Amino acid sequence: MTTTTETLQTMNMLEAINHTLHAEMGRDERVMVFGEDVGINGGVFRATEGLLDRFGSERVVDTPLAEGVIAGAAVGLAAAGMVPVPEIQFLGFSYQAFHQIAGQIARLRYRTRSRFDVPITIRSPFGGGVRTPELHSESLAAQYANIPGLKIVLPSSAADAKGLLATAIRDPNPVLFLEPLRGYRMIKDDVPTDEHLVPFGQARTVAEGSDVAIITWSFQVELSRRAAKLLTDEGISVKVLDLRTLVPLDTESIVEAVETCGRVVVVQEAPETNGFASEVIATINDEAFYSLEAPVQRVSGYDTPYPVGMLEDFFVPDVDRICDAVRRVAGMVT
Amino acid sequence: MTTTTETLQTMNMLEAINHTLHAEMGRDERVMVFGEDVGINGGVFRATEGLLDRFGSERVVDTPLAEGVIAGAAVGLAAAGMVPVPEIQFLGFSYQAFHQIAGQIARLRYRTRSRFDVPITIRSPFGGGVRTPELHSESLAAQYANIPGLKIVLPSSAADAKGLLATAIRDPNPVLFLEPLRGYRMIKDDVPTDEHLVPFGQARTVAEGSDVAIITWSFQVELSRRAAKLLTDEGISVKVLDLRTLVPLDTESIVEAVETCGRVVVVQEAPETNGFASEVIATINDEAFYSLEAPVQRVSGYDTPYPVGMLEDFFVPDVDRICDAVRRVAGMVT
Amino acid sequence: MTSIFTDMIGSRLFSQRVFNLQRQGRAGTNAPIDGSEAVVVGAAHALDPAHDWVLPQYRELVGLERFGPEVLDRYVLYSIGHPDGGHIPPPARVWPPQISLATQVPHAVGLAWGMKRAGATGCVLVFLGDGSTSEGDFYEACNFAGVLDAPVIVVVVNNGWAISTPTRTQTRAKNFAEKSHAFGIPGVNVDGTDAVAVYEAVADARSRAVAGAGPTLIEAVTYRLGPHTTADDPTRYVPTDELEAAKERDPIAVMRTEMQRRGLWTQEWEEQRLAEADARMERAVVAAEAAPLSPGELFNHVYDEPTPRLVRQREAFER
Amino acid sequence: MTSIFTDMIGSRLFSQRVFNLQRQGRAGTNAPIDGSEAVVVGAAHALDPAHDWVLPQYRELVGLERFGPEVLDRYVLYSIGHPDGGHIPPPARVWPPQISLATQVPHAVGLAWGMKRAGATGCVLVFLGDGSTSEGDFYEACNFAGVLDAPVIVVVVNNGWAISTPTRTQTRAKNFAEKSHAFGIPGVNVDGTDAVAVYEAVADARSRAVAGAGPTLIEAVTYRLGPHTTADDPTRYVPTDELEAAKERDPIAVMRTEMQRRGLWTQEWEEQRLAEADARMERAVVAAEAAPLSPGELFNHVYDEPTPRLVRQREAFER
Ligand SMILES: Cc1ncc(C[n+]2csc(CCOP(=O)(O)OP(=O)(O)O)c2C)c(N)n1
Ligand SMILES: Cc1ncc(C[n+]2csc(CCOP(=O)(O)OP(=O)(O)O)c2C)c(N)n1
Ligand SMILES: [Mg+2]
Ligand SMILES: [Mg+2]
Repeated sequence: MTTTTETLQTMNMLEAINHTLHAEMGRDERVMVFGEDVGINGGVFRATEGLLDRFGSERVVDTPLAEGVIAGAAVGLAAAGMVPVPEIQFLGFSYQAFHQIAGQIARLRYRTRSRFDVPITIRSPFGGGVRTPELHSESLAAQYANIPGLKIVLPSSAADAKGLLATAIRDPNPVLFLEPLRGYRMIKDDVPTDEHLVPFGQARTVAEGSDVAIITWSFQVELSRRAAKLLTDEGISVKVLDLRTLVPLDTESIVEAVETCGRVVVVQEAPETNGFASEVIATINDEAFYSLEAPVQRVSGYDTPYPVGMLEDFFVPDVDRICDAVRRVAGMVT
Repeated sequence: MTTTTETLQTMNMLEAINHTLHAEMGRDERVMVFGEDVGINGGVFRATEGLLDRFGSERVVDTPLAEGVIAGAAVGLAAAGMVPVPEIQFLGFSYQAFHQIAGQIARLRYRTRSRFDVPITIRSPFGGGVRTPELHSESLAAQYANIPGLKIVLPSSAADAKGLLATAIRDPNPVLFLEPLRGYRMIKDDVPTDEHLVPFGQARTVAEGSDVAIITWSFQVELSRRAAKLLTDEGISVKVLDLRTLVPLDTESIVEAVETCGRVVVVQEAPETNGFASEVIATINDEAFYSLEAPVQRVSGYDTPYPVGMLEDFFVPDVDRICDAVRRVAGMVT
Repeated sequence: MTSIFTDMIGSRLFSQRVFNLQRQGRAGTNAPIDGSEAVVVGAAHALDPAHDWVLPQYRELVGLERFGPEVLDRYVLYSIGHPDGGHIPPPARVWPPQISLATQVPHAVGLAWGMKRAGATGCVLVFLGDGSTSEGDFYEACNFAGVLDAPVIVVVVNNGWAISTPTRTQTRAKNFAEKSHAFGIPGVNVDGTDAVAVYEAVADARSRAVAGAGPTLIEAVTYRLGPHTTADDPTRYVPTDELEAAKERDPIAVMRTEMQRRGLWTQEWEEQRLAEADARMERAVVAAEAAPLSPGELFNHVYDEPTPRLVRQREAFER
Repeated sequence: MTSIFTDMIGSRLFSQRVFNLQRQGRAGTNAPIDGSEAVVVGAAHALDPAHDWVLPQYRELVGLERFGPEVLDRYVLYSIGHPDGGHIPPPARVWPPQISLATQVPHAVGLAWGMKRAGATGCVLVFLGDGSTSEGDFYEACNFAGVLDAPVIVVVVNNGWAISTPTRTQTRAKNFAEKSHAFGIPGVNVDGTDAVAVYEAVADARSRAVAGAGPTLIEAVTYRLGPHTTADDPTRYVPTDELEAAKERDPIAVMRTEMQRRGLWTQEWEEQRLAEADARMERAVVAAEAAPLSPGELFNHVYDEPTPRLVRQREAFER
């Protein structure tokens, strides 16, 4: 299903996002990028670098510092026939826009019975491990996952960042496109330079294995991949499944992973209580209960606010904690 | 643990809440009630009736129409030594205050290492089935449950409304006190008129049973109780457990229910994906997996925005759907 | 002038009919227009329904007949709780009611911004209440509109109350037009009981907007003559003398007097208009109550195409 | 005047030291004060540290030495990422940095409201940046402050920029003091490079506040002389000529000239003050870097007492 061509180029995730924004704005002149510091500064991480020069200040707009109206204006722009791609500078500040995202954007199609398409893609970096100030690192996907009408997309590779972002921008539904801060420069892989679309709702198998399945998304895919490698040496064969999109959810691939391995670890960076891992476990309960050989293990952030710098590494799941959970579910430790 | 006295009076839930606000404001003059229409109008449901007359306009304050600053001002009031009990007129409009509730109130103690106590109780009605306009009926507890630092309290009886609200107001931590609209007048029971405190984190067994356990909270307790009655006639013995508080969660009682019955239904009104039922299932997975005889059944709202009046009854879980789920988990239907 | 008056008396009649439907258990909570007729109808008549958009709060839809019959027809559907009530189809350029107060102001600004970028002729008018100006959305949006020079007209319908909260509890600002200083845009204060004055203020603002001169904030001052909604008991808080004084300036009476003065009005003529409005409303109610609705509609329009999980839920639902 | 100058040069030195700590990998992202010294120190000197509260944004804590040594000591801890950095202990009446812009304004209004109710003498001063005025929280809070007659002083530090966004992109308002019209409260525009002018404006506002005359909005106009934060490259967007012109009005130089004119300044004296500041900062850094921290602190202070789930998580963590 994934459309690719032959030309590849190694990019980090940030470059892939920038490259995709250029391509999509070039492809469709209805696409508009706006937000705080996205113009002359090219975004605080340079994700929107070069867009203002190339596409002009009608389509690439530095806004006042007000997330509520950044999100809210996207509703009106969509109704005017535009394809809004607003940036929320850090996901923690999407709280200021929560009433517009959860209360309005997510419901516009439903409440108008599709009078209006809502081709809005909200891009926002998030996630910890890089010593950002308070409220810059929070993983909030679960808080949005309980809001019907949104799609929630979390790329874990540069190639997926391109393929999923292009799909998001072309999707007539609102998409939260959540970019892992820690992966911006660290994650680097081969990206198709031509048209490349990754469909939503199709998980990606990152490592094959048959003893334990790790189900995860975003930067935790990278950590899980590393854990899987280490565990192979211990003789545990670990499958790593990257969900890619939480909504829509690829239940089939989850079921398949449970059926193959019988033992599952779910890894998330968010706090444990009601993080999206809970939904994965509930879905397994619904669809693959009888294939489980042991309780699913959760590896999560703790039920504390995201802590300040010196405590961060204790909060964020790491390779060790993932390995421990895999060993635990495999019955190698108790 | 529940402190009660002998004098009882039959009240509906609204009366119990009003009675408790009177009692708590009488007990502690630091308590302040404020919000939209809470003063002269006594609240749009009359929950705050009589408070303005009795305690004066310094302590009972009609505010401008701005949920963000209603919640945000509570932070400052708390720091000034007050005990703020703001009302958000409907929980759907807490979205406008999400940045203050999730980003500030929930974290104030943590980020100041307890320099400030945060004895804030946000009262708010929610829940469907009564044909309110858009955004008045949404069940949003799950979106708050992933935010560490909050306590989330949902009474299902008038007596609990009193006991839990009094506990909330005296708790030095922020509490979301969520009142089921549909139960305001419909739920009526005996309420102790003197001091009555119900501790947080202790579920209540509403019906005893041994075949299937229904785990639920808020108005769904009433529906589940009715379902349990009907099912008894079919020969299914159903236990109903009212969680009362989602945070803190009474894991022990959940485990006990699973151990007793082996079969479980979780009922919630929120949309299915990542509703709090998912966390209950994940908790059962963690703590009582080997006691499960069948997958847990979820009865939920659907993954649609809360619909308008004519579709409401199809969305909201009802006694029939609960009974079906119980029969399914009991293996009586497939 | 006669067409403004016709729509004003029509709007009050429509509104009363919807109010009564609620009393009969045939409609949900709704908010009568009484007192705001001149603001809504006056403003609507200054706009071009073929090019301009209107984003209402919730009280105004009965007064937008000029924007096409779809508006009222769908508003009746909306009031009885039918999902199609939220879909006001083209060519009507009117959005459905907004319940989450002031959230429509950012939408209006975005729409105006998009129209400007698309080079569309026309502008956007958004209504909000005096109480709703206290919400952050109002300020954020007006401020952004100023920066964008967006062709948007923000009309604050100051009817003295936000449910039980009087304007003096909303703000210490001298008046709501003054808030325009915060955005660097023109602020206009107009008598909201005088439809012609409202018409002129909006017509001016519209000229500026379509000429590229940016947004205008208009405060139209009137008084809420009825309860907040079907669920409200205003006798708890509205001072009788204040209400009685306001009734002296009932916008319909004001205009009737003026028309009489100009020889444009007869009792008969008004009765005929009311009879037409009544018949028109009757048709809308009959059509609305006959509108089919399948329970499965619950699952439509969440996305353009349902997710697999929605498909599964729908299947379970239909069993 | 000399004590204001002393704190101003101290604040710049402290700020530079924290900036350098980041460069050496010893501290996290931080925002230098350069250009705002006169606003922060001038305002602080007009307050009564025993009765008044200050709620900063994030750039101001180095200039609040007058509120007690705890402020800088904890700010250094905060900058190196130690959780105790968020706890500025009594008697210092200063809140920790606020990262979520403008959310501190509602807090300040609530605090002032509570103090008023408690009959406390004193007032609350809250700082926010020009960019932060675009957030709904600023408007909602100032509007409420007006209604409450709350003893609060809202100081907009207009340093010309919000990261790369210049003030003309924030608003079309004539200036930020003008926004006071939206709230019906006094608005004052003051030269933020002139510490004495700031001092006087804040002193006036304070007199009104403690006399029960309500809030004041003060805009202090200055220019950001450094990068936004350690993570910023202002050469991408700050026009060189504008920056050079602003440097002519460096608030420290402005005050030095004035003191010289009055015979209150010598090179030696300033060097001595700087040496003291340097030593004081050195102590703060040494203490901060020596502050113990147990990983288990992660779990403390979520609630007054941990929930059972937190206890379980902590036990798992400690294994
Ligand atoms: C965000 C939000 N908060 C609260 C409410 C509840 N509410 C409905 S109408 C209303 C008063 C609105 O007053 P105003 O804006 O003056 O409009 P009016 O009803 O007077 O036309 C309130 C508080 C709401 N619908 N939305
Ligand atoms: C709610 C919120 N949105 C966005 C940001 C990201 N951000 C940090 S500082 C800043 C600019 C602030 O400008 P201003 O208020 O003028 O203060 P200054 O830094 O100039 O002192 C931005 C956009 C944030 N911290 N909080
Ligand atoms: Mg009003
Ligand atoms: Mg600034």
